Amino acid sequence: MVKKKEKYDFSLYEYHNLMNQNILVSYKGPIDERIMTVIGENILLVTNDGGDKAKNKIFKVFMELAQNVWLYSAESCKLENGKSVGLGTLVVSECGNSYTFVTGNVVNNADVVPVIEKCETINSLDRDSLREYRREQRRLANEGKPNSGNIGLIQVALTAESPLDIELTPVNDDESFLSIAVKISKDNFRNS
Amino acid sequence: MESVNTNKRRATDNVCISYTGLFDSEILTILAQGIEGTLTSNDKVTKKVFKIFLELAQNISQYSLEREPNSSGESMGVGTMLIKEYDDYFQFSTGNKTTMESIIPVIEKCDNINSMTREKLREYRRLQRNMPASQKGGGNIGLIQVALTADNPIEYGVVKCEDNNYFYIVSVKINK
Amino acid sequence: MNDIHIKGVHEAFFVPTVNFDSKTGICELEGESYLEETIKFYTPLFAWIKEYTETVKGPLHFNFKLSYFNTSSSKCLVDILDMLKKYQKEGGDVEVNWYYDDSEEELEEVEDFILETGLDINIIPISEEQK
Amino acid sequence: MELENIEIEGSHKNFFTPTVKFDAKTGICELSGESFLEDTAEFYKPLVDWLVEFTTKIKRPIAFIIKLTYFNTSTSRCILDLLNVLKDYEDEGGEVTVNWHYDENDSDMQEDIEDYMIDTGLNINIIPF
Repeated sequence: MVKKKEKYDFSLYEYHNLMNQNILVSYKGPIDERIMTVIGENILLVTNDGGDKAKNKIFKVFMELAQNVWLYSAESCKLENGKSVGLGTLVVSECGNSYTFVTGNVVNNADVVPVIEKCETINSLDRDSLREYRREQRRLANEGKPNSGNIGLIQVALTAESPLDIELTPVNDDESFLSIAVKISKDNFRNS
Repeated sequence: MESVNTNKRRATDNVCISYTGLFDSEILTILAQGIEGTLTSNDKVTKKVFKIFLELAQNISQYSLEREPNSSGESMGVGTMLIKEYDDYFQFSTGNKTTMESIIPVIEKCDNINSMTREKLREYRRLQRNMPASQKGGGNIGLIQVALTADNPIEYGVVKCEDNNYFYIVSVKINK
Repeated sequence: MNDIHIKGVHEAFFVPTVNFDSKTGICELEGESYLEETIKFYTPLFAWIKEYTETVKGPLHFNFKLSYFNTSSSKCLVDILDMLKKYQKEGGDVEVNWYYDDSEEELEEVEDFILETGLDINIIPISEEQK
Repeated sequence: MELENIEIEGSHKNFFTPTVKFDAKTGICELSGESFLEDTAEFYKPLVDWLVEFTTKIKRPIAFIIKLTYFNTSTSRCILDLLNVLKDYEDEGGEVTVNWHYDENDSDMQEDIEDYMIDTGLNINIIPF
């Protein structure tokens, strides 16, 4: 057992900055409905500064973002029950008067272009036109029109009442790591 | 499936699974399930990581200074757990807040553990196991078990936090 | 004297399967042991062994088939083995079989139990088909 | 052929199944609880079919009561389908009332309901609780 003590391979600084970003909950790994429910509950346990309104928004934003990773991540694994589920990252941190949600997962570059465009459209619209955009996309989806549908991101922007912050980092020639961040205020909402 | 994920993981940050937050029994189940799901190696190594995870994660929920009530109101430890995959080993690390007084005996135990041959370490485990838990240092054989299971030294680090408590990190390599 | 029958469970915690039979003296501990309150789970098992060795005084055949136990469970296992050794010293007919998953580390665990308790334990590797 | 009632007991485990009570005799239909399902379309298809059968064959007045505290976006699309069936029935002279009870802490829900009214043209009574 007496082995020469290697330099610590893991970096303390990684932990150090992890600690200082006042992270409440962070998770990387497989995401399915069970994991979503448990992580969701944990998030609600530690986001107590905002009132019920904030908690309700946090839960809704979490459910949509986590579902996106579960269903659309290009990195996946097989769980014990044989189901193949997406792998992704989720970080909830607290800064000042708001909570920040970041989710991230590997995506195929081919699929990511429509998502980026959708986010840019979402960020360009005021609330009423965003609601109209949701109605239109929902109707198109119900009529089975192509590449309509994913109204999750629209819902996230409406619920959070703040723009979607997108970041794309290339992983290899045909894949990148897509991260979506959104802020939820602890108390000042449209009609609070 | 195995190689696809592994190189993707290397490209991102080598992390197979990581969690920061409240360590209650439900989270432990999820992380355990995640370990079995994402560790793309043979059963023997996965079982080692699993055993180490159960020991270290339970340490966090019991001993972390930072605590939060879980859904049924019991106070649970808050901490961090990280499993990184490299070509020939997994790196398993945990971190949680602590005070200097409570961490000194643990650091001494780690140094003690790292200085022993495997035979000596087994003897140390037998000795500690038969000491009543109340006796100082007696009882907690979790770290000894981790060293034996990993068959590698226990690396540790202590980082001062703003609130002049400390953040204590334990990390161990598990060869593939 | 009553028997103990506990059905094993593998959820948030792992409860081992326990079958202690006071008529035949055959006792089995199987599965995985990782419990919320370890001592609370094992106390009735200690009490059963104590009652059996003090009143029934029949033979005791213990079969361990545990694929995983955490460190707090390992302490209780040592307590059980100590009780069996004590009964053996008092003339009790004791036989202990430990089935293990032929991993080097698990073999070491059982060898350490033998060193710690002085009890003779038959170490039986579980071959593939028996699993 | 008598239209069977639909009775589904809600549950909140890993998925959330809403409580559903559709009564063919009284024409009172209730959808309450939370909706986050493994296969949303599969769950809601029989509900939509029931509504179509009720409004084309039974043709009695119908009161549709919604008390959902949470529904994900895939559910939101199925709710649109249900409301569209009710609107078609109303356009053909059917007597339709829709009451949507919502938690006033959920400030977005009122907007969702207004959007459904715009989408379908149905009049929905918005009732905070």
